Amino acid sequence: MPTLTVFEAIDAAIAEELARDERVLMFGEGVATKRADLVARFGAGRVRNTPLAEAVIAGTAAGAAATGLRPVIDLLFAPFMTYSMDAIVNSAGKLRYISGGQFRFPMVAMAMTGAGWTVGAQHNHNNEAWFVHSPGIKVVMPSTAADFKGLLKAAIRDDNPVVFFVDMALGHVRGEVPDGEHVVPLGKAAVLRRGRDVTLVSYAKTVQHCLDAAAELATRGVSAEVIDLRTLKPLDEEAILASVRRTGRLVVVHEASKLCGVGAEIAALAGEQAYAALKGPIRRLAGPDAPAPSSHALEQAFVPQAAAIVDAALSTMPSVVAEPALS
Amino acid sequence: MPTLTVFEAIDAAIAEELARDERVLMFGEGVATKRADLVARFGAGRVRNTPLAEAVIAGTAAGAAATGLRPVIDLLFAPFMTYSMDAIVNSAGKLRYISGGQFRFPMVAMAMTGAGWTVGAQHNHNNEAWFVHSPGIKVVMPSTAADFKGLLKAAIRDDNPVVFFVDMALGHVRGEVPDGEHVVPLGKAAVLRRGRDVTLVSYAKTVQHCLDAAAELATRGVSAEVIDLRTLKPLDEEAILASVRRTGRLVVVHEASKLCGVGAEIAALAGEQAYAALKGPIRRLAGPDAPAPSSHALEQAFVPQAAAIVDAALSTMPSVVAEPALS
Amino acid sequence: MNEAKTKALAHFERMHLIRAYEEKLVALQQAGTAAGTCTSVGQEAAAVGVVAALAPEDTILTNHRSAAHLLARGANPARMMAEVLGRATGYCKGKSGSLHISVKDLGVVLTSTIVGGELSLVTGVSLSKTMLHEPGITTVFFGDGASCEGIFHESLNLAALWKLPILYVAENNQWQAFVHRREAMAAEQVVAHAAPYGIPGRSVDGNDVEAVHAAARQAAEVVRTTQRPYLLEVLTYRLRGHFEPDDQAYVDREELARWQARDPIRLLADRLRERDGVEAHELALVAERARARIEDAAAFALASPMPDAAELTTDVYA
Amino acid sequence: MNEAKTKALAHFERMHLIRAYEEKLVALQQAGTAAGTCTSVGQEAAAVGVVAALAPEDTILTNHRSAAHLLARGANPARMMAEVLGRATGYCKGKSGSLHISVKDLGVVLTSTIVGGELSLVTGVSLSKTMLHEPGITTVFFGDGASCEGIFHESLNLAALWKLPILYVAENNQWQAFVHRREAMAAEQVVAHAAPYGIPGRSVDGNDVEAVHAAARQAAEVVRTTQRPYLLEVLTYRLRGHFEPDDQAYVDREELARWQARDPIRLLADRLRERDGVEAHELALVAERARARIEDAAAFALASPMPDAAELTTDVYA
Ligand SMILES: Cc1ncc(C[n+]2csc(CCOP(=O)(O)OP(=O)(O)O)c2C)c(N)n1
Ligand SMILES: Cc1ncc(C[n+]2csc(CCOP(=O)(O)OP(=O)(O)O)c2C)c(N)n1
Ligand SMILES: [Mg+2]
Ligand SMILES: [Mg+2]
Repeated sequence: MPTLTVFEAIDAAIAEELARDERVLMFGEGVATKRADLVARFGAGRVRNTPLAEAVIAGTAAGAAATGLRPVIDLLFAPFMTYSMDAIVNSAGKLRYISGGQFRFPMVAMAMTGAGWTVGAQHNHNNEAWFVHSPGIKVVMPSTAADFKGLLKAAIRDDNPVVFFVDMALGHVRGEVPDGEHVVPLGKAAVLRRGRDVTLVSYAKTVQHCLDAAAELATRGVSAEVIDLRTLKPLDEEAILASVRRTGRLVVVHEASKLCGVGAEIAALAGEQAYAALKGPIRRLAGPDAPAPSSHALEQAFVPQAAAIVDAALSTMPSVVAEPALS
Repeated sequence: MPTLTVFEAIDAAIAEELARDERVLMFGEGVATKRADLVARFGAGRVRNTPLAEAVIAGTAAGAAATGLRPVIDLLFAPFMTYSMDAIVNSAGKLRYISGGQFRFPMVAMAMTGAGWTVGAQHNHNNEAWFVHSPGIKVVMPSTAADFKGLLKAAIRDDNPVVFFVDMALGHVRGEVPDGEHVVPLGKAAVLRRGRDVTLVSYAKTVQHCLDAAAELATRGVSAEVIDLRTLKPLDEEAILASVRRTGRLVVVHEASKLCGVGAEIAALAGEQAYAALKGPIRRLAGPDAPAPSSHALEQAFVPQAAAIVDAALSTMPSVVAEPALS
Repeated sequence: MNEAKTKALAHFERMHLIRAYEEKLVALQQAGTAAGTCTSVGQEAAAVGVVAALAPEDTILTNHRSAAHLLARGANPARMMAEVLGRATGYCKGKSGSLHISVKDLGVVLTSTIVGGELSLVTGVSLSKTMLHEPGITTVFFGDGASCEGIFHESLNLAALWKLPILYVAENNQWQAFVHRREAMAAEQVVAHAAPYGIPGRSVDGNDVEAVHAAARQAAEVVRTTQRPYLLEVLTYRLRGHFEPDDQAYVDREELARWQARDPIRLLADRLRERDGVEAHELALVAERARARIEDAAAFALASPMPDAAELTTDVYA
Repeated sequence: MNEAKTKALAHFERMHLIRAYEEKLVALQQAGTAAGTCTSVGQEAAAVGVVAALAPEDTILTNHRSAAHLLARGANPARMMAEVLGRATGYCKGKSGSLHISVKDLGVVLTSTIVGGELSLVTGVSLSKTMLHEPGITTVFFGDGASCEGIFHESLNLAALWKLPILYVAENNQWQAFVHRREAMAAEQVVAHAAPYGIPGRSVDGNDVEAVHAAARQAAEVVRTTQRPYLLEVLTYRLRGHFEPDDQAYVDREELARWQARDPIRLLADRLRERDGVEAHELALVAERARARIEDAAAFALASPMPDAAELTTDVYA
C-alpha cells in the first residue's frame, strides 16, 4: 500500500472525484493557486479562486448544489466559517426541509482547525459541535490518511451538505492508503484497538493520544478499546454503545471545548442507553472553555494528552485507583 | 407584586438600565421604531435603528463594549445570528483572551426563538448550544417574567458578552415581578419544585411542561424536582448535581435539537460527577434533528410536551415501569 | 386589440390576482385563521412587469415577500394558500409556511427568508446553469434592505468576476421592516452600487407595470447577450405594513398617501380606460374573476389536511 | 534642517525599523525559531505615512499585517517579538501571537486576524469616542481583500448613516493571500465604493511616504472637521509572500520586479539624497541603528519566559 500524508490523501481524493464526476468542482480563496495542477487537468471552470468572501463562497456552493453541481469548497480555517453560517446552516442545512424535499445539497465545506501551528484563536477553533447540533448537515473529522481520502470521497458523493474538518496537526502525518478506489462510508466509527476494560472514544488528533494511552494502560494491566469516530454526524451510536456495554467504562477525548461538545453527546448517549452496563463514572477530557492560545506551550496544554487520558481511564475504575472525591 | 408579561418585563429592564447607566445604549433593526418611548426619554443617540446588517450591528456592539459603552443589541430572531457569528464568537468571545486581557466586552445580544409563531426554520432555531460551546460568552434563556427582567438587568451589568434568548412563545405570558430593583444573578438555577424521586432539568418554555409533568407525576406517587436553569452558561452545575445526587434520576428537557445540546452537557455532567448516586438511566427529551417546521401541528410536535416528560421520568424508574428494551 | 392593450390587460388580471390573494390572507389573518404574512400590496407592478419579461427556462430566486413573484410566475394560489396555512397540500408540505415558498417546477428555487439569503444562493444557481449548459438566465428579487447586507456586495462582486448571467432586481419599496430606507441606507438608490463592479444597471418607476416590463425586457436581453450580470432597481412602495398585522403607526401619513395615489393597479386601470378605451365594468369583471379564483383557492386550502406527524422528520437528509 | 527633511528622515528611520523587524522575523522563522508571520515588507510607507498623520488621542484598528502600523505608532519591538515568539512578556502575554497584537495603551485596539473583523469593530470604537465625548478620530487599516468581504460595505454604510468620524485606510497591496487583486476584486480600486455612500475618498501612491502622509493629513483633517468618514486608498505592493515561508512561485516576476524597483525605502532614500542632500553613509547609519534596535528586541524576546500553564484559562471572562 502506498504511504501518503494526510494532505496528499486529500489531494488524491479531490483529483479522483473531479475525474470521476463532471459535476464536481472546487473553489475557495487560493484554491486555484494552490492546486494549479488540477486547474491544468480539469480546466479553470472546475477549480477556481474566489474573492475573499466566505459568505458568498458557501452560498454559491449551496445554490450550485441544489441545482445540479457537486461543489467542494475550501473555507481555509474553521473560525472563518463564522462568515458562512447562514449559507451552511440556514440554506444548505434547512432548505431541503423547508421546501418539502424539493432540493438536495450535495456539497462539501472543508476547513482546518486544531492546535499545532500556534496561529491563535482566530485560526484555531474546534467548532465542529456547532454543525453536529445543526440539522441537515453531516460532519466528518478523520484521523488517518486512509480515512481522509476515503471519507472525503464519500463526502463528495453524499447528497447532503458535509462539513469536513482537517486537524492541522495531522496534515503532514503519513499513513498507508489502500490502492485504487477507496471509499469509507460516512457514519461508521473504526475500532482501532480492541479492549475489555474501558472504551476510549475520540476523533482527529487525539485518537493517537488515546492509542498512546491504551498502550500505557496495557502495561498497567488495563485493556482499553479505542474508537475513532471519524464521522461525527451521523454518529455511529451502535459502535459506541456496543463497546461501552462490553467494557462498562467510557472516556471521551477531544480537543474542542467540553461544554456541549461531541464528548457531551457521547457521554449522554452512554448514560441513556448503556446505563445498565456502566461500571464507573464517565469521563470527558476536552479543551478548556477558553479560546485557543497562540504560544506553543499553552497551545499544547490546551489539548488532552496521553498521560491525562491514562489517569482518566484509571479514575473510572475504583478497583484500580480511588475515584476522586466529588465536589 | 405587579404582574407583567415577559415582553413588558424585558421593556422594564431595558428602560431601567438605560436610566441607571449612561453608558448603556440599545440598537438594532427597528429598535427605535418599536421603542419610540425610550427614544423620547433617552434620546436618539441611545436607542437607535440600524440598517439591515447583523454582522456590523454585532461588530459595532463589540467595538463599543471594548471601549467604554455597554450596548444591548436586538438581533431579532436567532437564525439571523448566523450573520453575527464572527463578531460574537471571534471578536466579543475571544479578543479579551487574545489581547491578554486588555479588553472586556460588556454587551448583550438578544434574539428570539422557539416554536409558537409558525414562522419556520429560518426564524425558529434554538441554537443556544452554539454559544454555550463557544468560549468567553455567557448565555441566558429565562422562563418567567421575573427572571426575564432580573436576568436581563444582570446581563447588562455583566462585563462579558451575554447572549440573551427570548422564547417567542413566552412573550405574552404573565408573571409576578418584584417591585423595585430586581436583579437575578447570572449562573444560578432556580428550583421551582422540590422532589425526591427524579430531577427534571429544563429552561425556557419547556420548564412549564416539566412543571405540568411533575404535577401529573405527583398523582402517580412520583415526587419530581423541577430545575429551571435560567442561565445556560455559566451553568449552575452545583444545583444540578445536588439535586441529582439526591434523587438519583435525571430527565433533561429542551426544545433545541438533542445532538450536542445543553441536555447533552447536563447528562454528561451527571454521568461524570453524580454517577455513584444514579439509580437509573438518564433521559433526554429534545427537539428532533430537523429544522423547525412551520405548520402549527408539526411545530407543536417538535417540542417535548408534558406527557412525554412523564413517560421519560417513569422510564428512569424500573420499579415503577419496566425500562424500555435497549436497542 | 393591439398588442400593448392585450399585454396590459394580462398584467392587470395578474396584478388583481395578487392583490386579491394578499387581501384574502389579510382577512384570514384578521380572522385568526392564518398566521401573519409579508404582503406585496403596492408592489404588484414590480413583480408582474419583471416576471413577464422572463422565459420559462429562466430561474427565479425570491424572498419573504414572494407571493407576487410566485403568482406572476403562474403558481397555483390554492397550493400557496395551503402552504401558508400549514397544510399538507402546500407547495412545501406545510413545512415552509409563507416565508420561503419554493416551486421548483416553475423555476422558483431556494426561496429564503433570511434577508440576503437569495443573494448568496443566486450565484451558485447561475453557475450551475452555466456549467451544465442549461438555457436561460437567473433572476433574483431582493429588497432595499437586503442591499444593506454585506452579502449583496459579495454577490455582485462574484457575479461580475465569474461573468454570471444574473438579473438582479432590487425592489426598493422604501421600507426595511420598521425602518425607512432613508434611515438605513446611505445611498439614495440601490443601483448606485453596481457601477464600481462594472455592472450595468438602471432604476425604473416600479408602480408603472409597463415601464417595469420594458426595463426588465431590456435588462434581461443585456444579461442574455452579454452573459453578465445586470442590476435593475424598481422604485416602489410597500402600501401595507411589514408583516400582518401591522398598524403602520410609524409610517408618515403624507408619504403613504402620495404612494397610495400611485397604486400600481389604479395607475394601470386609468391607462387601460384612457389610453386603450377599456370600459370600467370590463375592468371590474377582471377584478371579480381574480377574487373568485382566490376564494376557491382559500376554500381548497382550508379544506386541506394538516401534515402527518411523521413529516416532522422527513426531508431532513437526502 | 528644513521641516520636510526632518520629517522625511524620521519617516526613513521608522521605515527601516519596520523593515529590520520583519527581516529579523523572517530569519527567525527560517531558523525554525519563530512561527510564520504576515510581513509588511514593501508597505512601510503606507503605514508610516498614515500613522504619522494621526494624533496621540486617535485610535487605530488593524489586522494580520499589523507590524508596520504598530511600530509606526511607537510600539516596542521587543514586546512585539516576544508576542510573536509566544512569550509571557509579549503585549498579549503570548496568547495572540503575531496575528492579532493589540496595544491598548498606544490606542491600537481590537486587532483581529479575521479579514474584515477590524471593519466590523471600528464603527463601535468610533461610536464610543463620540458618545463618551472623547477626543480624536478612529483609523482602520484593512486590505483590498477585506474590501471584498461584505462587512466592508456594512461598515461604510453605518459610518455614513451614523456620521462616525472614521478614517478608513485601504491598503491595496495587489494581493489577497494567494490570489491577485485582479482575480478577486471586480472594481479597479477600493475607493470606487465610497461615493455611493456619500463618503469622500481618494487614492494615493502608497510607496511614496510623503504623498501618503500628505493625503492622510488631509483625510484626517476632513474627518476631524466634518466628523464623518473618509476612505483613503493607499496603492502599494506586498513585496514578500503572504505568510512566511512563501516562495511567491505564483507571483508574476515582472510585476514583482516593477514594484521592487519602487521599494518605498529606496524611493525615500533617493529623495533624501537627491532632494535633501543627505549623504549615503548617514542613511546607512540610520539603517544600522534600526537593525541594532531590532537585534536587542530579538534578544529580549528570546530570553523571555514562556507563559505559565495557568495562563491557559485566564483572561477568558472579565
Ligand atoms: C438576516 C435577516 N435579518 C432580519 C430579518 C427580519 N426581516 C424580515 S424582512 C425585513 C425587511 C427587509 O427589507 P427589504 O430587504 O427592503 O425587503 P422588504 O421587506 O421591504 O420587501 C426584515 C428586517 C430577516 N428575515 N433576515
Ligand atoms: C475571514 C478570513 N478569511 C480568510 C483569511 C485568511 N487570510 C488571511 S490574510 C488573507 C489575505 C487578506 O488580503 P488583504 O485584505 O488584501 O490583506 P493583505 O494580506 O493583502 O494585507 C487571507 C485570505 C482570514 N484571516 N480571515
Ligand atoms: Mg424594502
Ligand atoms: Mg491585499
